[in-house]
Amino acid sequence: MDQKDVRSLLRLMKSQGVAEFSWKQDGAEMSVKFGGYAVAPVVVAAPPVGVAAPTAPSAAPAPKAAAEGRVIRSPIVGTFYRSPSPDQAAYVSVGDKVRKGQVVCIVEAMKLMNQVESDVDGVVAEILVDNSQPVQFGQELFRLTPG
Amino acid sequence: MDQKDVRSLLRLMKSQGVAEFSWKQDGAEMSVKFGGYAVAPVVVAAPPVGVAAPTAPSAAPAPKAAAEGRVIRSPIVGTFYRSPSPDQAAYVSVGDKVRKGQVVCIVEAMKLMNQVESDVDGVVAEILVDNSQPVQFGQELFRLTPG
Amino acid sequence: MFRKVLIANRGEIAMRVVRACRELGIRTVAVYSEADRHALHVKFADESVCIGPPQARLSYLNIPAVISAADITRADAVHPGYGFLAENSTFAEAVNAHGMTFIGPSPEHLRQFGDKLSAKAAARAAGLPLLPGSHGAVDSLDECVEVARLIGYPLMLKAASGGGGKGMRVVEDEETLRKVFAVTSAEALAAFGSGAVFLERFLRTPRHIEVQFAGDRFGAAVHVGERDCSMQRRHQKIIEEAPAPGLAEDLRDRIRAAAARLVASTGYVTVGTCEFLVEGDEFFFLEVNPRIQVEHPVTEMVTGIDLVQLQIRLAAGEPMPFAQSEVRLRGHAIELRVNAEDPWKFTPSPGRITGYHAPGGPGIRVDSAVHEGAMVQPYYDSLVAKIIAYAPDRESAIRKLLGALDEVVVEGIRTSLPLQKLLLSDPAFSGVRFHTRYIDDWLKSRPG
Amino acid sequence: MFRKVLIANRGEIAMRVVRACRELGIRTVAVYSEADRHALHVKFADESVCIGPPQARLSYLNIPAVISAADITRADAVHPGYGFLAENSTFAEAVNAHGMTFIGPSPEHLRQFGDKLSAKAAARAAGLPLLPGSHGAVDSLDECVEVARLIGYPLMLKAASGGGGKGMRVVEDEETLRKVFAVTSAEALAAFGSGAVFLERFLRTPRHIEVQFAGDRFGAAVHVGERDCSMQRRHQKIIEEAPAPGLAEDLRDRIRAAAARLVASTGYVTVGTCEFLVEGDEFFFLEVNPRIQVEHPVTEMVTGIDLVQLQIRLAAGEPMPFAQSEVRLRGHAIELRVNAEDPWKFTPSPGRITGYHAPGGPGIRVDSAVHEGAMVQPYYDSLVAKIIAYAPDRESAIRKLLGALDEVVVEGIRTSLPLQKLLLSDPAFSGVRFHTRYIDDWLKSRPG
Repeated sequence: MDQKDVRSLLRLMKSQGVAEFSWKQDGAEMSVKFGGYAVAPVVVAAPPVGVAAPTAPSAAPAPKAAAEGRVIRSPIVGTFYRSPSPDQAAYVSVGDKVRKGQVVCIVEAMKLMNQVESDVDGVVAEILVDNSQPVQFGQELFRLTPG
Repeated sequence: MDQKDVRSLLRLMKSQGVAEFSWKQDGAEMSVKFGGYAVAPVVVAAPPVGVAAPTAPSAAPAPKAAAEGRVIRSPIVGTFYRSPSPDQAAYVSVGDKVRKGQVVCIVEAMKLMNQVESDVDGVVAEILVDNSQPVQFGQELFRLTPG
Repeated sequence: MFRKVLIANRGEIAMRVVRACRELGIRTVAVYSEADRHALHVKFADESVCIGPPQARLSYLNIPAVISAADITRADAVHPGYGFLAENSTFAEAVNAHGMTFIGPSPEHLRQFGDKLSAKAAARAAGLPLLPGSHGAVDSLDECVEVARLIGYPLMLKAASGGGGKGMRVVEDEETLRKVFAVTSAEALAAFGSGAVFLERFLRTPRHIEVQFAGDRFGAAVHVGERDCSMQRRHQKIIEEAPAPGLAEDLRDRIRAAAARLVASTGYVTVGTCEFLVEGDEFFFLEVNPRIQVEHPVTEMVTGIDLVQLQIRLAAGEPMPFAQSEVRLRGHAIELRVNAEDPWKFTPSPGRITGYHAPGGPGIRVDSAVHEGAMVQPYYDSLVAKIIAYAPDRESAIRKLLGALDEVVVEGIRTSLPLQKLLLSDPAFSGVRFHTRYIDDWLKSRPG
Repeated sequence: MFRKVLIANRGEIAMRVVRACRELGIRTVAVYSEADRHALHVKFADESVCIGPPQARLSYLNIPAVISAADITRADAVHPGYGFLAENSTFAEAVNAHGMTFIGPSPEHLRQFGDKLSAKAAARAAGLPLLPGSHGAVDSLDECVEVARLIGYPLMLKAASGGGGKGMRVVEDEETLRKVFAVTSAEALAAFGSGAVFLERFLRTPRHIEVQFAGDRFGAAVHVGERDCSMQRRHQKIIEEAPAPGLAEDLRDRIRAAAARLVASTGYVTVGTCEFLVEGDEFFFLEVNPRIQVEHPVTEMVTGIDLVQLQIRLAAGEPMPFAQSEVRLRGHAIELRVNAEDPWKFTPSPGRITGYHAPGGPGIRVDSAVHEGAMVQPYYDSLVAKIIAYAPDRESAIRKLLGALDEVVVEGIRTSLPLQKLLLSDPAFSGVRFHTRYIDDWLKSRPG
């Protein structure tokens, strides 16, 4: 890593609002802390890519989403239900194939049952919220693997 | 990384509001911590060590004192007088040789006339305070060149 | 008393409500948009719920999201702060419909005071003076002259269908009225399709004086003193103070009593403000703000009454904790709104605050939701902090505030402080020779 | 009134004096040691003079340097703050001899109250109760028993020549006294070369109550209410409040009146404090602090009186600006001293403050001289900031202070706050079941 790299990294970090950063490679290491006071870092350490180029890294990191699987998030605040009603089966379970547009759960808000549709195809790998638990806007509900 | 690089890096970090920075590579390392709010930075950039330097920095800067000449400072708060009394000649003037231990001026404090002695040999290059002006503790009074 | 209050707001007012609840032993729920994840009100509330993306329309103004957040956290009351949903009667109704208490007036009162005409009707019914006007369209010169004789001069002539100051004329006397009626009417016809005009008394140098009031469910109605908020830039208050300086005691008493009368006659519950225009020894009802206001701290400083706690207590059904005779003002308080904006061009200046230091010492209060490293979001209003100075008299309060301005540090963004510093040092401010158009005139007359 | 005041101090009290002068329209001169070049009091004073190297002995305690700084800046008065030269009669004399005013009592009063014996004599002359004791050495058992009957039990038996708590015994009754006299006397003889002992009434759980007072040059003498400073760790006050909680009104009145009587009888001018020990319904004179005190803000909060401004006015020869009957207390105030120290080991923790955020909101006052990036110097006392909470009642003030402690951020150094947070939440504190030895006992009883 030469000075230009450090410079562009710093600018990058700044633009990303990084609060602290530390880096180490082949005996080289770097650590940066921005701004002071209690700001939880907003970021998001992109995992280094497989090959791990000895001196000069280079290749852009693989998109995180692809590596970790796709995620379905709650589009609204409310209460999460896996099935249309207590006596009915769950919309989806772990291992089920899901297609884009398919209803995967309900989030109840203001007594209204809002159906949540998947925006991708995939296989349900994990259900991240228990039935009838509150969820926030943007909270992760399901993790899918590419199916 | 040479000294110029460090300098421009520091400027960059400052402009970006970096609070702390540390860096290490091939036995070289660097760490910086900025002080926030209104405080003159206390830094302390340790010059990179000789061997590692790929582009090779080199000579340490000459000691500032030697380059700028010696300075006689006021040992107390008070009023600066160049002569023992208004109708007498000044102790020293620009161009005069001064020996260690020689009285160069008076600083009056609490109605007491305190003689100030030079703690070095040299030639008076500049007189930094006008006659009968107030001076603070540690304020520069005379600049000498090695004579 | 409530067990848990959801705060449907952000910024300094959300922090203000957190602090009030903390002291009352009530738990708090913060709601926040994705942009405010690291905001102080989120950090200091007992719980928090993300309710939407950065745009206010999709988060802080999103009624279903706010109600759902209250639902899932089992809050039993909602504090709306100011702005956003604070005066939205639909929201207040939804809060009530979900079995929670809206910490503010009833939906009916929000509607009554949200509508200019019904607000004026209520004021008139309570015997409050309104700005004399034609109370409707006038379409002949003769009628115009007749109405004008009742109103008195100077008066304002404007297109009845117009808006935004278009087609407005200040008329000094009857002779001028006769001259300008035809052209004003013609302009109105051309611009709005109707030649009817409207007349209203014109105040040359009015002061904006507002009275803080409070009512309980048992009919108690009190005023808590008045504030002067005449120092406005383009109708935005930027310096506020209590009590209003240089007011004849008799006029002050009449204004305060008028506000209390309005509360009593409308049965308003919780806290609110009645705004007046004042000129000479006359005052005229302007509107009611049925919520806690940005400038409430100056009243708190001179009365020792915590208005947000009072608001919560009254909403919870408690009786007024003091009588009118127990409201005693002591000293003088001035508030500055620190806005994230260019002090001269007034363009917003969002961004990260890279350096921050709050002023301190006796009589200095700072209400803020920022800190070193905080992000001032571009999505919401530009109020960053409020600095309030309290001293035994107005002159000392001004000096104290000027001193505090020397101490304050806000780096990384521009703020309104340089403008406010000049205004505080302006002899017209210390001499109480200002009115609602003072700052705009002053800015126009500045070189450059 | 003075034109220019030199502030012979540093830290928060120097900032406090800067703020007071600013409001009075007086120019200020800061003095500083080389270590304090970037300190806030230097930044905010109108002028500043470096008076010496970091060691206090060579700078802030250096009388010629301070006087010279006042000379060259043509100051007409010197404010000594607290600590350093504040109670040094030689300094006060030097200030006066150079034609300037010392903002504090006369050198004579400094001497009178600086000496324990003459202070007690003045108190006795003014009719203030002193802790009963033998008032001298006693060397026979018979005399001892006789004196003890006058003093009453429990009492403290100690070597007359001793010091520092050595050879001290608490004696519960006459029987025990007879038993322990011989051994105490023998120990005293062995340790100090004299077997004489001294007897004094022993207070098991005394509270430290002090009365703020003020006097002017024309004989006015008033008290400004009392403070409770019983929450002490090794004789260091760490939590202070006003008014003193849980005091019988009759006792409170007697204590206040006693202090005012002492001011009147001694002709003391400017502000000061009279300290008492209180147990049950008795109180005993301890000493006079002839200066402004660290904990003065709690009195300011409940009375609305700016004590530093008052001190300056009285020093300038102005008459007392209010009568005793006009001193009215409202609400309750509590102050925490934020010390730069390990909260459990009490070792100093100087260093650079890497993160700092002051608490805010209504009723919160912060007196400090630090900021993010400031250096807490190892050369001076460890007081970094004072946080004061004011509320209508004590319970609300405690809650407010606890809330403020959640908000405060001091990073880079350790502070006393974790200890104070526990103490504020301690039922013995809220229930007013504490005394001057409470914290030390509590620390001993803590596990670990």
